[in-house]
Amino acid sequence: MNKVVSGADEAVRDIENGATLMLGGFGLCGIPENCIEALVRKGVSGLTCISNNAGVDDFGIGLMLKTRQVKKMISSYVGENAEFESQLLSGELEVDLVPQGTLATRCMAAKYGMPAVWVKAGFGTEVAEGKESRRFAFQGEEGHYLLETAFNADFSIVKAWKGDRFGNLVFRKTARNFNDPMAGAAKITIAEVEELVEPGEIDPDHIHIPGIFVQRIFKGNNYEKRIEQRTVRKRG
Amino acid sequence: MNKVVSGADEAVRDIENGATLMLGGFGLCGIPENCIEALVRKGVSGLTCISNNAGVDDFGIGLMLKTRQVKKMISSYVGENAEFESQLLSGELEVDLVPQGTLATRCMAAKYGMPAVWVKAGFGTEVAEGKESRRFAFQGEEGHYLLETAFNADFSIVKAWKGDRFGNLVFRKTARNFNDPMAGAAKITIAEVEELVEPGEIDPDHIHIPGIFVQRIFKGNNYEKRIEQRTVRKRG
Amino acid sequence: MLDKNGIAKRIAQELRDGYYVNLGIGIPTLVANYIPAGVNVILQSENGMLGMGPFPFEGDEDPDLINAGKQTITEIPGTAYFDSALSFGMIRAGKVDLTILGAMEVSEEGDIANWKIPNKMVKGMGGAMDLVAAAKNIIVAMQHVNKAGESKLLPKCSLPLTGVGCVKKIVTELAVLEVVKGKGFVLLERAPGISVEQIKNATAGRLIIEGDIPEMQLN
Amino acid sequence: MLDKNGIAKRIAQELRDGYYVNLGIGIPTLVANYIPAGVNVILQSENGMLGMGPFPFEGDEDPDLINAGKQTITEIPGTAYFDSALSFGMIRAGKVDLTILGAMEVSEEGDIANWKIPNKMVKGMGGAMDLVAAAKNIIVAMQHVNKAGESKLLPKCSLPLTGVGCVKKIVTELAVLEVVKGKGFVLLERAPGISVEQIKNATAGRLIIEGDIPEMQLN
Repeated sequence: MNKVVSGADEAVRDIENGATLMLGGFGLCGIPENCIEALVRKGVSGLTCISNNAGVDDFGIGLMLKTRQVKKMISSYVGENAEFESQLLSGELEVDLVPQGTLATRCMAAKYGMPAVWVKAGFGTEVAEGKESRRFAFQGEEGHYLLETAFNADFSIVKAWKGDRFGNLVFRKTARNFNDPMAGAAKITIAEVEELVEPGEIDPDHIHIPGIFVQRIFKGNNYEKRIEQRTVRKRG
Repeated sequence: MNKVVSGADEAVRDIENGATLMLGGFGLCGIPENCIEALVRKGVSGLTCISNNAGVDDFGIGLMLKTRQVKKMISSYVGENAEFESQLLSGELEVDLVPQGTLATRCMAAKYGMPAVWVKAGFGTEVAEGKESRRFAFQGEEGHYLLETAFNADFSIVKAWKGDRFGNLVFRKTARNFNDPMAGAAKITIAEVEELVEPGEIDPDHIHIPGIFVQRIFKGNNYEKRIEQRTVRKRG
Repeated sequence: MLDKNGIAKRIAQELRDGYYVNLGIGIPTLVANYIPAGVNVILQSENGMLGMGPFPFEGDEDPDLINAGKQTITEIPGTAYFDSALSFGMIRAGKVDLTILGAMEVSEEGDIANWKIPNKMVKGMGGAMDLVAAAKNIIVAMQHVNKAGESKLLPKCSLPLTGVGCVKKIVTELAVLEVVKGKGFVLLERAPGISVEQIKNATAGRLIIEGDIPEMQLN
Repeated sequence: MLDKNGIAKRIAQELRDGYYVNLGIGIPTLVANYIPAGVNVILQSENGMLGMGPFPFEGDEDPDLINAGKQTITEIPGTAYFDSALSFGMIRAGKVDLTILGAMEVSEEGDIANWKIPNKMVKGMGGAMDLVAAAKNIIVAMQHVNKAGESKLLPKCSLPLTGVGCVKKIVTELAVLEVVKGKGFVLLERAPGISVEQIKNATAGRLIIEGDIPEMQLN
């Protein structure tokens, strides 16, 4: 049981033009930096990217936008970068905006083998257009729910803090975010980690993602981990 | 933020006759021993218990069966005890058998605010009788799914290894089982723990249940942790 | 008339001991600075954290520790981290006691619009639609009128909706109002120095004035 | 004719390096004793564990560490624990490569019955319905005939079903058979010393015999 690949280039080797990818991270926190760079090097195009955000002009998915590799973004919040805006306005880029919780839950649904889920978010808004809705009582309260389908991605690309040869993963702080529900939600899950350890080195009760959900793993390099909004207070 | 109660008796003080309870554990592993004893002392009756199993004659939920406090069991596997069998045959006890994964998922659905879920288990069997079914494509494969509703319980009673004043919980090994999806799945969640620590003593990345899902917590006593099938090998 | 901090201060009075609270970006974030003494609340950040602490000291920023506004923050003793699916699970299941967020428009039926302006670049709804669809208790923090001087408290929202019939209370620079279905905006309090007349003039939706309207008590 | 261990041994030949495998109670459990050299598999226990190790040494039993049969077990380096909802999530999503379980009856369409006998105390389906509904690859380990001498390989199951059209392969004391939809039970191998005739006589469902049927190779 050895899922270790040599690096990002090997990990993304069979991602083809037109593929649908899940990419973990929230803002620039916990994004798979190494795989994004490898995808840019590979030059694969026509991608559909399921990711909460679309990076900034010169970092994260923004790098793939600059090289026009992305056909469609499925996100909850975008537009922290000018490139995105111009491609959207010119019609080069499609965007499907999905409420953040619905986005996370549609990933989780895929991971849990549920073809669709009922969620409240978006009922009565344009998000509900064309979707089946139904009234349910939940714990005694009546409410309207939308039927939202599980995502069907070819690859899920996540970033974890630590991982082992079996694919077991551990995240750190809020870098867990979408990496957790995406890990295992696609046919093939690729995990890049800051520390690659031997099986047994991670306490089995601390594992966030059991290895069964991960098909390829490698130790990433040169993490920049850029901060989007550096907010601090003065020492008292 | 202090959710600590003095003990099991205080924790179950307002559980009334006819209440619906979720009880964590798989077999006798990870069951809320202290709360079960307190429920027996309290003598509350007419209970509906959602629990994967029903204990054995003289331990676990079996103790509440002996005192005829249980009206209905919702479980995936029962009958490891004679009392259960005789009450079932006499018609005193109702039982609703639910596939194990469906049971876990109906708890999780309640915890995640999802009124119902689509699952495959039981399609084409008597479990499907009277239930809505639908054909979905999931990751390219067509299949039939049943609509199963979230549980609506008054109390969820779980057992964890460690917990803190905020209600943050950590489980140990396979004692996690149903305790995890049940924690937060009812209106009020009661957690009994082997070790009660101060907030900050558990690494925030190791917490299995964030405190928001727990309303009452206490340190349990005299855990027996009975083993159902003691299987060993000889030292070589 | 209240400034942003005044609005935050007034909203902070709505906090109750033991509340789990989600604070949106903008004025809501400021509420954390005015939590009354003796009231312990735990802040939820929908990217996956309970127990959000203040900004870090300079040099202590951790790129793996940010809030939903992508700002660097800190943890407190008792913080818990979790994934985004569980985060919105707890929101959806009604475990968060209070959500405070900004809005472009609120209708007298409690509808809210805060994510999209036609003909302008749409950045997305983020977690707002999930929050307003699920929270039991939603307070909107906003200016009473927009930059063009038009009321943001309307009979019906003109902008695309974020959620329907969900807003419970509104705190603006002029007033505190409760949204009561079938009635409208029930005026509860006036900001210091503001008259009922001024609030009337700034409110396009149905305003309900019952008895004497007290002035806010801010200290 | 194979004994229980022989059936387990033959099934073990179906394991492939890197497989995640769920073993049911009874004969399937024995498969773990015959994993071929060089084949690394990880055992899933549906109560919430990947990487199930052997039984503990006497005195090392841990009540917090049991398998789905409620037996005390051990962990291995690389074991991961998780909750029951995630456990069945991974099963349902098809992450488990192979499920091996017992059965009372299997039909020539691949239906399986293994949880309920009318007029007998019903203990429940446990995780069997979830497993058979979701697994990509299901092998049934069972006796070819029941205690009354009646075939368990039937045109149609007479007992209440656990799952429909899901069984891929069957290994009994007499034979290895593949279930091919629209065809029936395709005979692949005979147990040592067993004739095709004997298998025919023990099979009530449609048996497909194509060419020479080799004898199993067990070593």
